[in-house]
Amino acid sequence: MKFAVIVFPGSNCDRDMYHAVKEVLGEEADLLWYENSNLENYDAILIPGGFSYGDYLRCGAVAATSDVMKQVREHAERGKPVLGVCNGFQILTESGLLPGAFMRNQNVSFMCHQEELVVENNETVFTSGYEKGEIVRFPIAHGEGNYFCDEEALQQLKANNQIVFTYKNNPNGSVSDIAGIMNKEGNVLGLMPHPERAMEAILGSDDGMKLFKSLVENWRKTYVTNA
Amino acid sequence: MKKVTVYITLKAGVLDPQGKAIQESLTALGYEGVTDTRVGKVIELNMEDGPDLEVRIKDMCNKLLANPVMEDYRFEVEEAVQA
Amino acid sequence: MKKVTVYITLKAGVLDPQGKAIQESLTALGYEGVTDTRVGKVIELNMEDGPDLEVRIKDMCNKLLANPVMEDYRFEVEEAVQA
Amino acid sequence: MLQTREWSPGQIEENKIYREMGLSDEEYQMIKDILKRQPNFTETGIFSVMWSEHCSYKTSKPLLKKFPTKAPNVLQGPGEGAGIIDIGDHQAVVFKVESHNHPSAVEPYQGAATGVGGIIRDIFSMGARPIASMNSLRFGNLTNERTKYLFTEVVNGIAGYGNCVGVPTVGGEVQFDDSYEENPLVNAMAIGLINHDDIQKGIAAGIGNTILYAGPPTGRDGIHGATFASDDLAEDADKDRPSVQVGDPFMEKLLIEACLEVIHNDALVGMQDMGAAGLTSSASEMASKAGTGLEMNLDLVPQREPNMSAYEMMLSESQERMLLCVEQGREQEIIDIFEKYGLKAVPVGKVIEERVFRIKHHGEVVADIPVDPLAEDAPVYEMPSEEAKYFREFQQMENTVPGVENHQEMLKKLLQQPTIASKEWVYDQYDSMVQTNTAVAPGSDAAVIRIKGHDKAIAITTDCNSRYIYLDPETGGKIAVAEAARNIICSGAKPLGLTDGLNFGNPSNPEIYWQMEKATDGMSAACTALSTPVISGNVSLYNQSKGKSIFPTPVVGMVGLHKSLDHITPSFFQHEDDIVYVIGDAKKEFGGSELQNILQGKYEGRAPEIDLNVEAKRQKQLLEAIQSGVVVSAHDLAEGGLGVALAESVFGRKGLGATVELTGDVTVELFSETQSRFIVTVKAENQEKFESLVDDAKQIGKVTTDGTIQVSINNDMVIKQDVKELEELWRGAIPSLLKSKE
Ligand SMILES: Nc1ncnc2c1ncn2[C@@H]1O[C@H](COP(=O)(O)OP(=O)(O)O)[C@@H](O)[C@H]1O
Ligand SMILES: [Mg+2]
Repeated sequence: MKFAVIVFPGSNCDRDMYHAVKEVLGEEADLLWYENSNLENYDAILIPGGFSYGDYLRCGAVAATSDVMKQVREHAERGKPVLGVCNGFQILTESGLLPGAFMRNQNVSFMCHQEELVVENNETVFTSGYEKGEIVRFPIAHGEGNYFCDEEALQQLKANNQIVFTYKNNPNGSVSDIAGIMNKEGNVLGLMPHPERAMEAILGSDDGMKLFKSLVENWRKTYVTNA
Repeated sequence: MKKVTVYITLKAGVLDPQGKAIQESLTALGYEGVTDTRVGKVIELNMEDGPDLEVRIKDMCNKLLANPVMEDYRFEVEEAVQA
Repeated sequence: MKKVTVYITLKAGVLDPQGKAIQESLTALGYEGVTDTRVGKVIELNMEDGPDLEVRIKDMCNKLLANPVMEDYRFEVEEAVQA
Repeated sequence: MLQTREWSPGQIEENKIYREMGLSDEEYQMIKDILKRQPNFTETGIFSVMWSEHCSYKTSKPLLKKFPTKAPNVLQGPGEGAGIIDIGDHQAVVFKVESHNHPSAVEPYQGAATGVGGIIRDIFSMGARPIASMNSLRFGNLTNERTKYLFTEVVNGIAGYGNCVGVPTVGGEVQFDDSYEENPLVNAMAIGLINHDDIQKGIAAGIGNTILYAGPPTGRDGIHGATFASDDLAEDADKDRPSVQVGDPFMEKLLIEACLEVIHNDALVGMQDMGAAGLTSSASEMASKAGTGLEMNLDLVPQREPNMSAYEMMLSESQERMLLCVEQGREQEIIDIFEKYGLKAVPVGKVIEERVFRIKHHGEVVADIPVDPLAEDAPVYEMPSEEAKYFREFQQMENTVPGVENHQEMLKKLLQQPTIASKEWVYDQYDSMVQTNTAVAPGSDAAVIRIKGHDKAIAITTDCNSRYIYLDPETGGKIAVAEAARNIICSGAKPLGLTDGLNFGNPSNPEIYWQMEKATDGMSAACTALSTPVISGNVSLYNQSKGKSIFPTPVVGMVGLHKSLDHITPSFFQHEDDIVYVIGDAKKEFGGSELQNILQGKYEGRAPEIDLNVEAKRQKQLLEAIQSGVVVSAHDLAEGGLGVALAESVFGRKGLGATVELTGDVTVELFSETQSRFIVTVKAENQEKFESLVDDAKQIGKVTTDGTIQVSINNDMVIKQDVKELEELWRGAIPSLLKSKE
């Protein structure tokens, strides 16, 4: 499976994401600078965390206006998987690929530590390897991870089973403890915690492994016929 | 050239963690009776004038400067002072 | 009760990385001729009225809301709308 | 527009304007001798910054010479932007510490942020990718409102900058003492990883080669603050010309990526960041180091504000700028790389044969200075030194045991002292995990960063207990180095070397100079004994206000190497029934201790003793034990002694506890700060092997799972305490102090 990791000016988890899929998972992957890139030949798009454009104005707002996001949208419309983590999630909401918006953490501080998450929906291409209700540990590292959407949008998310991960102990004030959501079609996932930082026991958790493995296995089932 | 000032504020009903933090610090500093503190942004910019100035400003606000999910904006236009 | 709006802006000459980034992205979006973009804050709060209102506001600005080393502020006072 | 009023050469001499820029009468004469004429305004400014303590080390040089700086694995000692030590496999680590004390006292957020940015530039300008940073902070008493503000904003500034540039902040230290109330200390350390082949130098070599300026335009940042008295500025200038340097971490992130790409292009000859004294120091040092001269045209320098004078441009400390020397004719290749990252790089000058630093502006030569005297031949001063009176007094005091009535209550108190309490409030705000190498995050003795693709890791720590150094600078200097090494050893690594941040008061006070002398003597002795060369450092003097100096604070930033990932050892207890050992006996030593602070509200008497031979032996034996696989956890004893160390060992370990039996004086056993001690756990089956490897280890108890700490001394139960309650006090102390009102 071939992954594209998009690098915006100011992305800083790009190499971590690349390491996770390329070195740890052992799949094909490329780091793609946001300008003049062609996403045509990739099976999945990863939008990494960091501070695109310094997170000036609003997190992810400037990156969301870039040309490459038009390609990401097309890619998503064709049903191919897109994963945005942390700043990547913020870029997805800012560009309208996912509903909602982000505000400063409830305590207005940046926070970085491991959090326990609940897998709310395991019937997705990203989470089929987890049990429903399984508790996993991913690191968080954000200052504006406080997910917001209005009541109507929240009802929609719930009705369509779009809430994929919630925090066990909500650290940032997110509506309904939301840590990760997907689009209605189920192929675009955004989450604030970092699965790519939870790929090796030496770093404190390898619970993120199942997420990437699910993605690869589901892709193989659909697209690789020889096996 | 026009000087454009855009004011961006959180929509009513959206909780404002920053406003809340400021209000708490004010209270801790002894300023009693401060309520409903909200924090927004002001963006000042110089723009070329033209018949479509307002349209351009609204467009900029909708596309980039404000996030309609949680923010409202308003703006003022005045003559730019020449440097 | 009064509604107080405090506008906080960077002093002239102080680098404004945020303003610069916004200006560049506006240009990238095709809005030519946008210059001198600067970003500041608006803080709205409700305060109890009193003869020392102005003094209290200035005090709050100097102590907490603005950073006198690099920011200027101004404020407006109006009647608070009762919720 | 605003214009600096510039004095004529004659006026500068006559009205002694140079004094306002920090130059002495003798120094002004030296400049005249060098130039064989009177310096003009710009030249006087250039000399004043190059000959400032910060750039020239004019009073500290004689002391720095004493540090051992060589070892077979040292690839670059002091002199370049940062030092470099080999870690095998053609890889090396690059590290340095930098102070940003005065800027942080004025504007704590930006002061701290630009401190982080500056030290990170030192690392990548050498060609290394920054892989971690640390910070060493000192503030006044945390009950003071201004201290709360400074502390909060400094931490915000470090987080704001460090998180955005994507370099994990993996640890540091914070101490609180009254001596820092007016003058907080903000020292930042950065560490980079480099392949031997990629090492860059800051040189401007090759006659005719081009000097490129890269990064954002120059503004009037930091000029006024550097050396200038306000009456030299035009009316009202003060108001309109803030000297605060504002950091742009986004810019820095782009600069990192661009520079690390540029080093792989062989058109690059040399590269240096514009740090203190901006264009002036980077340009003149690059030429001086290469044995060349340099000519620069300021009209070509990108400018953020209109009508900047030559003086302003040469002294500006605008952030995130680099100076590069590039092969003539190949400039475009380098410019294109910066362009890709949205950065401007422009030619501003060239390397010349004549060994002068020549600056043109508006078609005129505004400075023409011989390079070497400017960059290398700053005056060096041997300052008078005098043993501090308080020291003689303290040395004559007897070591006594303070009276403690309830040891359990005292343990609770100690754990809530801000210097001992959990620093989670601080490091939770730092992204400590980005780059996915952080094997041991903040909260342990040393942070550990694994090296991808190899079975090895590096350990990093910063340490300096300035209370001991105040009481006895020489002994305290030894302890600072030894403590850092202990923290590295406990993590399972072998110390490689260190960088130092020498923070002192005014050196023209003979007692302060004496502190500097003695502290550096002590540090040098410990460096030799523990085989940790000094490879880089920073000096920050004049840290005093209202006639009160800070405690002498020579911060030690040490780096060690884990030969295998298997050697990484936690600081905390791990499993039930492991045997608890203490290495080294407690003595009646409370001078400078946290207990003394609580009971007397001041520090006096003798600092704890340290025998460097014993220290070296214990460190060596403990490391061997760790490497042979028999040590489960290791932690050094520091502030608050064994009592505090024991508590720290079970915090965060869900349900673990410990039962310990000791003999001796209760207060000494629990709270003495005797040096060279460790608390170690070992599996029962490895008991014999461990004891055969470590001479001074004494079995004191066992790890339990009943969630309590139980300590009996001389068969009396002196502590029986629920761990959860202790842990809450320890974790909550700093947040609740920050919330409380004066
Ligand atoms: N300013 C800081 N920034 C980041 N981490 C910090 C800071 N201060 C303390 N820490 C972390 O808190 C832990 C405890 O610090 P400290 O008590 O100084 O440890 P030690 O006594 O072992 O040197 C360490 O892991 C340290 O890295
Ligand atoms: Mg320690």
